[in-house]
Parts: sequence; C-alpha cells; structure tokens
Amino acid sequence: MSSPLLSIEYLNVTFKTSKGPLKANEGISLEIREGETLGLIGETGCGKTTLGKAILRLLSGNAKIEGKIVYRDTDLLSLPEKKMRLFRGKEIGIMFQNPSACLNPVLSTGRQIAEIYRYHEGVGKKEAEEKAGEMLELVGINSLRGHDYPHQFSGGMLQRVMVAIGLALRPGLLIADEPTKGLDTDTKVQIAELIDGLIRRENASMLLITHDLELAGSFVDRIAVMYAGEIVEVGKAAEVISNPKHPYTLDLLHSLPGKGFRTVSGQAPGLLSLPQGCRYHPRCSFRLEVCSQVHPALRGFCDEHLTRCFLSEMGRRKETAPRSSLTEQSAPSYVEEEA
Amino acid sequence: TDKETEGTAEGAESGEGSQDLVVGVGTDVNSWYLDMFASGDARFVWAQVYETLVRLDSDLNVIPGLAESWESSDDGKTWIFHLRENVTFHDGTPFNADSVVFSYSNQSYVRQAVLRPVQSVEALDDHTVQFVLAKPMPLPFYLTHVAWPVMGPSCLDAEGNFVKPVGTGPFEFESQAKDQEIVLTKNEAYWGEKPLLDKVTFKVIPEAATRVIALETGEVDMIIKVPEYDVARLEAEEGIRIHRKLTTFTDFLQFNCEKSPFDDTRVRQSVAYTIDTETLVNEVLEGIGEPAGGRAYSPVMMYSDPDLETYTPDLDKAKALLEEAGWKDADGDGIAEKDGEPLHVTLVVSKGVWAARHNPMAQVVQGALKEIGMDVEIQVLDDGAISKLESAGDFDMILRSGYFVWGPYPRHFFVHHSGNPYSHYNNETYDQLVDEADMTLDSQEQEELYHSLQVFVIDEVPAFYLVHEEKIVATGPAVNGYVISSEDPWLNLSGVYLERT
Amino acid sequence: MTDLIERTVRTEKAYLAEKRLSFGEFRKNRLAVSGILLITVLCVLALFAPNLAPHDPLAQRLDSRLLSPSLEYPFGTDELGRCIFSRVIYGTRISLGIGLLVVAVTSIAGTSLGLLSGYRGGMLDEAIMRGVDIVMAFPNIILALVIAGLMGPGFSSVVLALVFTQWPAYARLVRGQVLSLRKRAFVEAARALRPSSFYIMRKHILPNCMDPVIVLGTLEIAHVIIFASALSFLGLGIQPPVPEWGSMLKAGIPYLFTAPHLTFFPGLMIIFTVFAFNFAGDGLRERLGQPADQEVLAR
Amino acid sequence: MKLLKVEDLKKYYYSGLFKKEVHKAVDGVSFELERGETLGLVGKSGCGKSTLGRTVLRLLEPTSGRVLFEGQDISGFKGSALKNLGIRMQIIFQNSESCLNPRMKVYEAIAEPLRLHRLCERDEEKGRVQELIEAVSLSEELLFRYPRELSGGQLQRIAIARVLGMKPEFIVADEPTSMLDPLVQAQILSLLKSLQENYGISFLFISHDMEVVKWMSDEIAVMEEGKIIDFR
Amino acid sequence: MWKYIAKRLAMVSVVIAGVTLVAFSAMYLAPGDPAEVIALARYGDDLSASQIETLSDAEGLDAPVHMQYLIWMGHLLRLDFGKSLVTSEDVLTEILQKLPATAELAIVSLLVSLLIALPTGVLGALRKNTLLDSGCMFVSLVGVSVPNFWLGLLLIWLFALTLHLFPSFGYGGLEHFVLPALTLGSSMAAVTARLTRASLLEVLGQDYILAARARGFDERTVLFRHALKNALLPVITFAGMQFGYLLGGAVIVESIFSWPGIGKLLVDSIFARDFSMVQGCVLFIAVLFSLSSLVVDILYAVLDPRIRYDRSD
Ligand SMILES: Nc1ncnc2c1ncn2[C@@H]1O[C@H](COP(=O)(O)OP(=O)(O)OP(=O)(O)O)[C@@H](O)[C@H]1O
Ligand SMILES: Nc1ncnc2c1ncn2[C@@H]1O[C@H](COP(=O)(O)OP(=O)(O)OP(=O)(O)O)[C@@H](O)[C@H]1O
Ligand SMILES: [Mg+2]
Ligand SMILES: [Mg+2]
Repeated sequence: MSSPLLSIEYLNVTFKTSKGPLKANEGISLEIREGETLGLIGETGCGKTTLGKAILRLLSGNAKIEGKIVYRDTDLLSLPEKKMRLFRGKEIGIMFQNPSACLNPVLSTGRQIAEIYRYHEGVGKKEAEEKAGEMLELVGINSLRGHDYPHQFSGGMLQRVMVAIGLALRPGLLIADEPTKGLDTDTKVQIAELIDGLIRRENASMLLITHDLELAGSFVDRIAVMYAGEIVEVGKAAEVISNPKHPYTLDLLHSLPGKGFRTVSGQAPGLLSLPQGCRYHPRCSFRLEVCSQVHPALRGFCDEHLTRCFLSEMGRRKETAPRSSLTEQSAPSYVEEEA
Repeated sequence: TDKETEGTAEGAESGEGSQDLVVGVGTDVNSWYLDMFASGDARFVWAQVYETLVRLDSDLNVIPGLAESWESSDDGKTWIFHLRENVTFHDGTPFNADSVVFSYSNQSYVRQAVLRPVQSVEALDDHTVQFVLAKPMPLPFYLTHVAWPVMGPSCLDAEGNFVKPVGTGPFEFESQAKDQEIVLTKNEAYWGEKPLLDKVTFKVIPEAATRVIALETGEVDMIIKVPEYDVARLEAEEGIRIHRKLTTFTDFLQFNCEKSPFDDTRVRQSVAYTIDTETLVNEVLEGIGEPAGGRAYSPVMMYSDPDLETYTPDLDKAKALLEEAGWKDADGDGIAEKDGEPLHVTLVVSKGVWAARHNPMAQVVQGALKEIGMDVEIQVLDDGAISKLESAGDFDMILRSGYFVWGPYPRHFFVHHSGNPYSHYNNETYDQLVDEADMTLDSQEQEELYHSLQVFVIDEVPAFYLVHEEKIVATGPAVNGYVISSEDPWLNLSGVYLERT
Repeated sequence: MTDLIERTVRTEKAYLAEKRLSFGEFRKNRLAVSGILLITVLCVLALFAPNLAPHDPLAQRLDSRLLSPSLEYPFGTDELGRCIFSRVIYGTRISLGIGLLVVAVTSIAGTSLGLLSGYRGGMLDEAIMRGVDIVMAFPNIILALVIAGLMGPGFSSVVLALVFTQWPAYARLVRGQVLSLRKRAFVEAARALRPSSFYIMRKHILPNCMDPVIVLGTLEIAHVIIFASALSFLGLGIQPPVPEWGSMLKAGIPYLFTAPHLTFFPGLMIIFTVFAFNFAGDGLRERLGQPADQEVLAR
Repeated sequence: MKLLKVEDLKKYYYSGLFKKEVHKAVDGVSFELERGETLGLVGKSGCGKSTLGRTVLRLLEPTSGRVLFEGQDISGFKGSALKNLGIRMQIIFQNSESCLNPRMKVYEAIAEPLRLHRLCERDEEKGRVQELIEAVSLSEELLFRYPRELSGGQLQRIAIARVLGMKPEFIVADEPTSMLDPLVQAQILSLLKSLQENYGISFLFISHDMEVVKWMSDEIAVMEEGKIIDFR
Repeated sequence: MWKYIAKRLAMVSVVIAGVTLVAFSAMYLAPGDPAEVIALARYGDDLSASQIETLSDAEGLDAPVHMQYLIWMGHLLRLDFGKSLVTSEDVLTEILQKLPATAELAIVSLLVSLLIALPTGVLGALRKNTLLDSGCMFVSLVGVSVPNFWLGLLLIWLFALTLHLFPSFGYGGLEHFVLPALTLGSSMAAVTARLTRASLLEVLGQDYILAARARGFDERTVLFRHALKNALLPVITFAGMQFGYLLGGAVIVESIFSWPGIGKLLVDSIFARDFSMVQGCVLFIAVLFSLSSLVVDILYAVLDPRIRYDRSD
C-alpha cells in the first residue's frame, strides 16, 4: 500500500486530574496511509476521542501530550499554534462526537457551515450560503433549515450537521468520531456512503471512530482496537472481524445485538487504577498466570496484524470459550435491597 | 486718574486686538425680570444690563445712578428722586418716571419682600418719582441693590409676558444659550462713560476648579469667585492678576438662643472666647479675609466701629464661663456635662455655594470647641433640610455667610431681630435698638445706635462673627483697567479694555 | 516494530506546555491567596485602627497643614493639619464597612431578584424588571434627601440609600444570564427531576451565572465607597470630620495640584481595596466549581 | 388501568424572531402503555420522537392533547403532585453529553435526585451513588470529575445512573445507548431489562437500532412526520 | 416579538407613572416646606411669610400631595409639562434644550467606554494569565477606583492646561466631547472590560469554540465570528444600564465640564423643590431608560435565539 499519511509514534496523553495523572492514551503507535480508512473501536472511555483530538492538538488544558504525530513529514506536536491552525480543517478535518455541544448555539447552522467556505475558500457570503445549503442537502437536511439554530434541530440532524461541517472542506484526513450515531438505519447507510464516497473520490484518508462494528466491517480498511488507553489489536478489517486475536475484540464481537447481547462480566478499569499486567486480564476468560503480572507488548501476529496478548504470542488459543451470557448475569447488587 | 484712563483707552482703541471680553461665571441667569431674585451670579450680568437709581462706588460710597439727586421729607416717610434726563433704554424707549414706577410696582418681588414699608410709588412728573413709606427708612441705600434695578416697561409684551431684557446699562443683551453663555454687546448710546469693550461673553462654568483652569488656558479672560486656595498659585502665574477686596459679607456662627445650651449667654461667650478667628483666616482661608473676632460689621460698611473691642481667644476664660453656666467635665471624657447631660451640640452647614469655605471652617470650629469640652456634630445639609430644622428650632448653631447684607447700610442687624423668623433670638433691648436705628434719620444718632448695637452683639453674642470676606477676581494677561469693588456686583467693567498680544 | 519498548519521547513542545500550565496554576492560586491576604490586611487595619494609627485622626494642627509625607506623618497632613495616615487607617472602618455591606446586600438581593425574574418569566419578570427601570430612572438624590430627612445622617442611612439604588444592576445582569441559561440542556434535564424552581435557580442556574456578579461586585466596591462620600454632602453620609476615604478624596480636590498627597493616599486605599476584592473574586470564580481545564487549549 | 395513556398529543414549535414559523413536530399521537411494558419508538431522524418523549413528560407544554398517567391528566399537576410525578416518570435524554451541569461533579449529579426526593438517608447516599455508578459499569474514580472530563459514553451512562437511582415507574429512554460500544450496551440494556422485570418499569424506548428495539420492546411504534403510522 | 414590543411600549407608561409618582412623593417627603424652599430659590434670602403663602397658593402647593400629583398628571395627559416653579421657564422647552447635549454625551461616552473596554476585555481573555492580561487588569482596576471628579480635573489639567489639546469646558464641537466622554467612558470601561473578559473566558472554554478551532479558523475568526456574540450578553446588559445612568446621573461630569445637560438641571431642580421641572426630567429619563432597556431585551433575543419572550413552551 501507499506511504503513511499520518504516523503516530509512542503517543502518550496524560490528563491532570484532582486524583492524579490519568493516562488516557499510552504508547499509541499507529499509521494511517494515504487513501486508507482506519477504524478505531473500543470500549467507551478507552481514549478514542482523546486520540482523535490529540492529532489536532485540541485537547483541553489539563492534557499533556507526549510522543510524535507526523503528518506528511510534519511533526504536528512541535508546531507552533499558529502553524498548527493551517492543518486543521483543510488538511485534517474532524467530526466531533457530541454535536449538541459542538455547534454554536447562537449561530444558525447554515451560517456555521458557510463560515468555513468563507474563511477557507474566500468565497462571498452568497456563494458560501449556497454551498452550505448544498452540503445540508447532501446529508439529507432541507437547505431551508440552514436558517435554523442548533436548538431547533433533532439529535440526528445535529449529527448530520457535524458530518456536513467535517466534509465541507474535503480534508486530506478525516477524523470521524462516531459520525453515524443516533441515525436511523437508512440515514446511517446514506451518510456512511456519503462519507466513504467522498473520501475515496478525493483519495483521502479517514480515522473512523465508531462503536458500530458492522459499519466498521463494511467501510474500513484496517481496524485498531483500543482498550483502557492502549491499542490492543490492529489489523486488516476483515482479518480482525473474522479472526480476532485479542480476547477483548472477541468479546466485543460476541456482544453484538445480532448475537444476542452477550456480555462480559466486570467493567473496564478506571484509568487511574489500572491493573498490573495485561489491562484486560481481570475480565479475560483466557487469562494466564503471566497476564496479571507482565504487561504484554503489541506484537506482530502475522504481517500487519498486531495484538497485545500473550495468548496469541504463544499461539495457544482456544477456539471457543464459555462466556457469561445474559441469563447468567446477576442483577446489580443494589436491586436486591428494597428501598 | 481721569487722564490716565483716557490715555490707556486711546491706546486700547488703536490696538488691533478685539475688545471682546470673556468672563467665567458660576451660574447662568435664570431670570431677567423683576418678579424674581437674580440669584447666583446672575447679578453680575444684570449689573451690566440694568442700572439702579442709586449707585455705590467701589468703596461703597453712595453716588447718583439713574437718579441724579433725591430728598426726603422730615419724617423720612416720603422720598423724591429726580431722574437723569436723556437716558434711553436699549430698545430706544426713553427712561422716565414711568419706568421707575413700573420697576417698583407691586408686581416686583422686592416690594413684597424688602420694600414692604413702601406704600406707593408715583410719578410726579416725567423725571420725578415719589416713594411714600409707612415708616421712615433710608430708601436710597436699599435702592442701590443691583437685583432691584430699573427696567423698561417695554420688556413686556401686550399680554404682560416678559420678552427680553430692556435696561439702560452700558451693555445690552444679545443672546443667551442656557447654561452655556450669555452675550452682551456695547450700548452705543450709554449715557455715562462709554464702555471700552465691544462685547462681553459670560461663560457659565459651575465648577470653581474648571473656572480657574479656563483662565489659565486663556479660554476666558476673567473669572469671579476664585477659591482662596488657588490664589497663591494663580498669583505666581505670569500675566494673571488677582484682584481682592474686603466686602460686606461676613461669615458668622448663629446660635439657637432659644434652647439649651446656647440660651445661656455665658455659653455663647465661651464659644466666642474659644474660636480664634485669626487662625481661621490664616489657616483655612489662606490669609484672605479679615478676622472678625465677633465684629458684626465689616470695616467697609457704614458705621462699622473701628474701636470696637473684639474677642481675642482666651481658653481659660472660656472654660470658666462654661463652668459658671454649669457645664463641667466631671467624668474626664473631655466633654463637659451639666446634670449628667453631655455638652453635645449640632453645627449646621449648607451644602450650597459656600460649602467649600464653610466645611473646613466648621471643622476648625469643631476642633476648637472640643478644647473647652463642647462636642460638636457637623451636619452638612441642603437648604430644604436646613429650613426644616430652622422652623423646628432643631439645631444649635448654623454657619452662615453674608445673610441679609446689601450695600453699606447696616440692615444686617435684622438678622437677630425677633421679628425675623430665622433669628432664634429674642431680646427686647436689641429689637428696640434695631428698630430705632433703622428709623432714625439723623446720621449722628444712627451712628451711635449702630455702634451700641455692635457692642451689644459682642456682649450678648446672638451670633459669633468669624471672618469678613474678601472677594477675589482673577484676570488674564489681556485685561486692563479693572478695579474690583467692595459690594455686589464687584464686577464693574467700566474702564476695562483688552490688550491681546 | 518488533520490539516496542514503552518509552516516552518528550517533545520540546510538551515540555513547554507543562511549564506554562504550572505557571498558570501558580498564578491563579497566587492571585486568590494575595487577595485574601490583602483583605486580611484591610480587616486588620479596621480592627486595630486605634493601635496602628500614630495620631488622633481628628486632631487638627493648624500650624502644620498640608505637610508632605515625612517620618512623623507618613502620608503627610491634610488641609487642617490632620495626619492623613491615621485618617486613612481609621477610614478603613467606615469605607470598607459600607463597601462590603452594600455590595453584599445588593449583590445578594439583586441576584435573587434577577434569578426569579429571568427564570420564572411572565408577569413576575415584567414586574421586577419594570421595578428595576423605575429605580434606575429615579434620581438617587431625591432618595438620599428623603432618607436623610427621615433617618438623619449616619452609617445606616447611607447603606440604605446605596442598597436601594445599587441592586438593580445585579438584577438585570443576572436576568440576562438566566434567560439564556434556562434554555440550556442541563437545566432542562434538571427540571425533569421536578425540583422546585427555587432549587434549580440555586443549584443549576446560580453557579453558572455568578461570574458577572462577582466581577461587578468586586468592582462596585469602589463605586460604593466614592458614592457614599457624595451622599455626605446631602447630610446623608458620614459627616465631617469622620475619616472616610471618599470624603477625604473630595476634600483634597482643591489641593489636587498643590498638595496631591491629600487625594493620592485615600485614592490608593480605594485601589488597594478593589485589588484585594478582585483577586479574591477571581480566585472565587475559579473555585466555583469550574472544571480545572478552563484553559482553552493545551498549547 | 393503563399506566400511561396518550391522547391525540400535539406539539408545535413556533420559531422566528419577527415572523412566526410553525413546525409540527408531534401531530396527533395516541398510544397506551401497560405497567412493565416497553413501547419501542422508531422512525426517521427528525420525525419527532424526542419531542414526543419530552412532551409526554410535560417537559414541553403540549400544544394540545392529553397525557394520562394512571388515569390522571398530568397537565393539571402542580406542586407536590408534580414533584411526585418526577420520581415516577423519568427520561434519559438523547443529548446526554450536554445534560449535566458543567459545574457539578459526577457524584453530585448522581446524588442529586436522591437528595431531592429524599430517596435515601444522608449516610447511605455515598453507598448508593457507588452502587449506581457501578451498575452502569463505570469505575468509582469518575465520581469526582467534572462532566467535561468524561468521555461521551461515560456521560451517557451517568445520565442513566441518575435516572435509575430514582427507580421510576416509567422511563422515556431516548437512545440511551447510542454512544456505547456493543459490550457495554449489552450490559446496560440487560440492566434495564432486569430492572423492568424486577420492578415492572415501563419504557418508551427510542432507538434506531432495530435489533435493540426488537429485543427491548413488547410493541413497536413507527413514527413519521410527527404521527405514529404503525404499531408492530 | 412584535406583540412583545408593543406590550413593552405600553409598559413604558407604567414606568413613567411609577417613577413620577415615587419622585413626586419623595420630593414631598424630603425635608423642608416646599413652598419655603421654592421661595428661597425664587426670591433669595429676603423672605416674608406672606410671600411663601402667596407662592404656595398660586402654585397649588397646599393641596394634598395626591391631588397635586393627579393635577400634574392631568396636565401631562394634555401634553402640558407645566412651567418651572422657580424660573417660570417652560419645562418642556428647557428639557428639550438640554436633552440633546446629554444624549450626545451619553452616546459618545458609551462608545468611548466600549472602545476601551471591548479590546481590553478581549485581550485579557485571549492572553489569560499573561503579563498583558495583568496589565489590562491593573489598568481596569485603577480605572474603576478613580472617581470621576478626580479624573475629570486631571484630564483637564493634562489635556487642556498642559498640552492645550482640548477645551477645558463647554459644549460645542467634537473637541468639546473628548474630555468629558473620556472621563465618563473610562470609569465605565473598567467594569465592562472585566465583564467582557470573564464572559469571554467562559465562552472560550465551551466545546463549540474548540470545534470552531478544529475548522482551522484563526484566532480572529474564532473570536469575532464565534465567541463574541455569545459573550456579549452581560456586556450589553451593562452597557444598557450605563446608558441609562448617563442620561440621568452624570451630574459631576456635567458640572466639571460645564456641560449644559439634564443631569445638573435635575439635581438643581431637586434642591430647589422645583416639582414640575423634576417631574419633567424624571419623565424623560424614564422614557429613555425604558427604551434602552427594551432595546437591550430585544438584543438579547437577537444575540441568543434561545431567548424568547412570548413563551409558548
Ligand atoms: N479533560 C479530561 N480530563 C480528565 N480525564 C479525561 C478528560 N477527557 C477525557 N478524560 C478521560 O479519558 C478517558 C478517555 O476519554 P475519551 O473521551 O477519549 O474516551 P472515548 O474512547 O472517546 O470514549 P467514548 O466512546 O465513550 O466516547 C476517559 O476515561 C475519560 O474519563
Ligand atoms: N425547539 C425547537 N424549535 C423548532 N423546531 C424544533 C425544535 N426542536 C425540535 N424541532 C424540530 O422538530 C422535529 C422533531 O425533532 P425531534 O428532536 O423530536 O426528532 P427526533 O425524532 O428525536 O429525531 P432524531 O432521531 O434525529 O433525534 C425536527 O424536525 C426538529 O428540527
Ligand atoms: Mg469518544
Ligand atoms: Mg431525537
């Protein structure tokens, strides 16, 4: 495949919190190649959004970023803020996860899109508004509603406005943070195809953060799986989906609604109190002795497919394993005691 | 001196500089008509436009004005004024007896207030007017007051509404912009010594500090009512001249003699012995003014007793007097008591135009009286509040200035006359003396009476007189020929001319 | 890619970012701390004025008027020869007292009314806001005159007059904030819990609209102190010769150019007070439950 | 008696500063809900689902129509009756990311309804909050953070925990799991379901994921342009 | 909105009635017999009791207060503002003469204040916790602590006397506006600047600003197109109130700079118990004030579309 458009090396993101430093990303190394779509999946709160924001250096003030993020030969982390700006929007676009907070409540949605054209393409007000209207139509919103303000939009519509904004400039790299959440199936497919189509046409790349594994399966070239701040598995999409190497990925795939909502007991560790050894080991049904002591490294399994698991390293992997299913799971403890 | 003025006047005329004088005053003219008092600095403007029958020279000598001469009947109840001829008002109408009758008709507020004894004003012929009074009264002195001048009847329209000021003065009214400026122009037909100025503009600048700066920047040529504390600074400035003159105004501390503690003469005397009026002048008023030491009459006034024995501070005597009156500091807290009541008095000061002078003066008085164990509480109030306190008798002392002082005539003694609702002093002897003095025609007798009145005030202290005020005018480099006079209006512009460089 | 050692590469930039952050943090705390320190100093001045003042603040020495600062009179003497230093110290009691009391009462009252008005809306809003209009259009001086007439001069009448005239500013300011806050999603979410509207105002709206109130309050202190002295000329305020910064300033105006220390030191005290309360106010604002990362970006 | 009965409910939005524009977001919706039942609500984005949910709870004043809760028209409720209604009917908002007071820590956000309705003793509060946050599979360490220090999914679960703490009888769940990964989603959904089984909670369950809706619901209503066009 | 505006305009009369009523009764409550105080202002110190009585009769001052107020109101309804009790001048003429000077100064001062405050506040927020921010804060805090009378004289001294740049007093051309407007503007600017800063900081911390940055906008665009509008609410509120204050309360500055404005007229009239003049001034101030607060309220809705006044939800 082609050369890397973006390469992330040993990225660490630490948030300063009142209870100590919180490593939301730890030792992340990833590549996104030209024309490639990389899917990023993982447990909520594992640091996906943080990674996406870190690329554009949009993290809040209590974050400390270490490592290297190179975009087309430029180390983004060592750029002065002024230069960094040149990469945002035009080169690297981002669609945020929380549309209701990311749209300015006092500006009409149309204007918020038009603004982008006016600023970046220097077009006149009229033309910018037209283009904004087109963009809205593209995501399935009547262009007349461009006059409306965000609070007059439904959740899904806001989500689509975010998509329109992210696509407005046809960036070389798009970071899409759950772009299709909250959309009905038809719209979702339509939006996904729209994004995918644009990306492919422009030979752009995309980092697609999503919880929708089906979507990931059908639109993504490679998949990275995150757990508790680190990458636990990377590989070709088809490979990862059909042949997951990390127990977490496996559990994730098994929990899909179509497969009957099977869950894993336990919960992701708080990032302030990570378990020793492998971060997934308390929940892992393939747990080995070593897992609770040594932190596994991300290793090549076969070419292009890396995983952070001793099991795969040793090549000892059981095909199926007993898994707690819904019926087995007990109701949460508090339910038992009557108020 | 005549020659001198002529010489300089010629010089002024030949100079190319304009003769437009700009004067900074504190308040605007709110009224041009005689149904109201020309309050504030309006009198300075009136004095240029209007004239009185009788005038004062700069040393307060009575001289003819629009009346060339006057005489009274023996009983002093009838006064006949012979008017100047060939005088015209600014609008060309002739000045005659009718205009005098018009000006002192019942309509004029002065007839209702001060000239209440006047029963009728009649024109005997075109240039003779007769005033008939209910009781003898030295009318010419009263008629020197600039706020009660002669106006032309043509200042009213047919319906009796006031249209515009019509006077006989050296300048005529041209225009007025409310609270900004008043413009007067030279009256070419003036009967007396023709003004050398072509135009006088009065700029209204309420704040004294701004007025001073305006003079310094040259935006105005002349300012009145210069604060005492600016005098030294201005004097040092090149080109600026300070004109000072002792006036009839006297600051005094009026007592409420109708209630304790000041119903006791000894307490009042004790105050008089405590306050050092010389310090007041030197330390509060920058040495400007003359310490009064209790003297009611400014030395510039008629019948002011030059040999009057005034108070000199004597703390021991003051304390002794207080003690005699029963006030003694028994508990050692610095405040005297009588029957367990501490000696606590209020001193009312008006927040009005005099505040800048009176506030520090009041504080010095307060500080001084503390020495003899009198605890003074100062109340700075607006006139409404003061009038309320006065009518309720709810005060102990009031600091006042130049109350009822017009002209050289010692009318001021009415202040303590029991007939005056504001006097708060009730003494038959005093009332008798005042009435007699006012009605006596014989000047010898008058002088004696007034002298004894002054002694009476020193002895009985219905009020303690503090400072005879000096008025201050400052002129810029261009102004020449200005002579300040002792009494309202001290802004005589005759002989003033400009020489701008 | 065979051996990925978990090592961090610190870029220069990140290092800088860290440094900047800690500086900001330090500065923030330093401000709050110094604010509280300054306020303490003022309180000490007020409480221990008799012990701290070298002279009797009322004692006149007419032979030593308008002296420049010296060892004996650290701030010089005023137009009646009183020790300005002592007067300024004593003045703390009244000026600070009036300032604090008025600002406290008005900001609380104004804020409450503004909250009610903005949150409840409708007739109540209309009534309160028109009340605000009336009070603001109503000339303060008349009020001062009336209060002076009815209550006589003194501390409480000044406070009363100032409170009456100053509350509307807070009310209007808060109302504006509330109008837009009440439509925020989190307020709607809180409303879904069906608490009393008082609860929502207190818990959800108030903390989010305190910023302007704190700003206004901490700055108003200066206005209040100055305004209080303006009232003393109507027989309402503290009467001379009681030392009070505003009146001292005013009394010094005639000597603005010849003896500037008369106005300088009381003025300095007002500035000092404003600084003290502003620092503390800024600290309070940061404390008010604002997330730590108010900073915009990690640069 | 039906727990909830909605009769011809309408909600029109009026907008525009100077000229009036009307938007008929909910336009005559009627449905009924039994205790312990779940009504799934699906429909294209923008068809009025959230509006319906909020109007049913009277968080938006309906333009017309009635909502009967246990046979009582809730539009007349005031004071303590309304307050009581708050414990019984609740909503999990769709935009959970902006539904928490930015100046309240997570702990307070979860404890708020408990305190407000005195659902537990003061000294039990801490324990309850911990249970709740664990019930939604979150770690305790989040309790002392501000909302903006959390991820989208975490916020959403806190919004859920907040509502569950009140044990309401009826919950409008507006896409409660849209930001959750499948694993956590499964955990949360099964939690909801088990609660329903234990306590007979009724849900109006809005979602786009047909699988999820089918799994959760007894009946599914399909909405289009403000109207329910089909019950399945 | 039109309905709302109409309603508010109708409310103006309520405000007028309220303010004038309160002012009228307060004037009566103020110490001193009104007739006496008026007589003092009219005739000076030489007063006779009969004069006071005549005046009281002539002006109807002996009628009960509420009657007097009703009579005044009755005249007002016929648009008759009456004559000054002290100078007999027509109240309306006098006010209309003074109002322009006041309004002009108010507008210019407000502009000056905003011109100083907005950049200062914005800079302070953008460069938060830097030396520049501290500098802005220092200047603001000093600005707010300095009383108008002090600053006014200092400016006159500096610009009129020392530098000869501007006239020291008077009303007239643009040059006359500089010093008074600077005096008034700078003291108000301090609060506005701090408000702007605080409010902007709050906004800059919001996610939508982050999102705007993510679109690659430069600071200027982020600031002016995205943040400022949101942050302006308290600033507008405050500016509106200051405009009101300037209309009625700039007495000190008016008198320092000899500005023929309505503030001084009002205060002088109050001290002279010139009821009709006071009522006239108060009425005009109330109208202007109500209008300015209406404008502010409309601006709210324009700035923030979520704010609506005809609440149907
Ligand atoms: N500003 C912050 N301060 C402290 N902690 C933070 C901050 N932002 C995020 N976190 C924590 O960092 C972790 C990663 O957050 P992030 O938003 O990247 O998660 P995510 O993978 O996007 O999750 P989701 O799928 O729920 O959106 C979370 O545990 C969150 O609590
Ligand atoms: N406050 C409002 N003012 C005007 N129109 C509004 C308002 N809120 C929502 N709408 C409009 O009402 C319609 C229904 O919105 P609603 O939020 O109920 O949709 P929804 O079915 O929940 O959609 P989604 O699945 O996208 O969340 C939308 O077209 C929306 O634009
Ligand atoms: Mg996320
Ligand atoms: Mg919705």
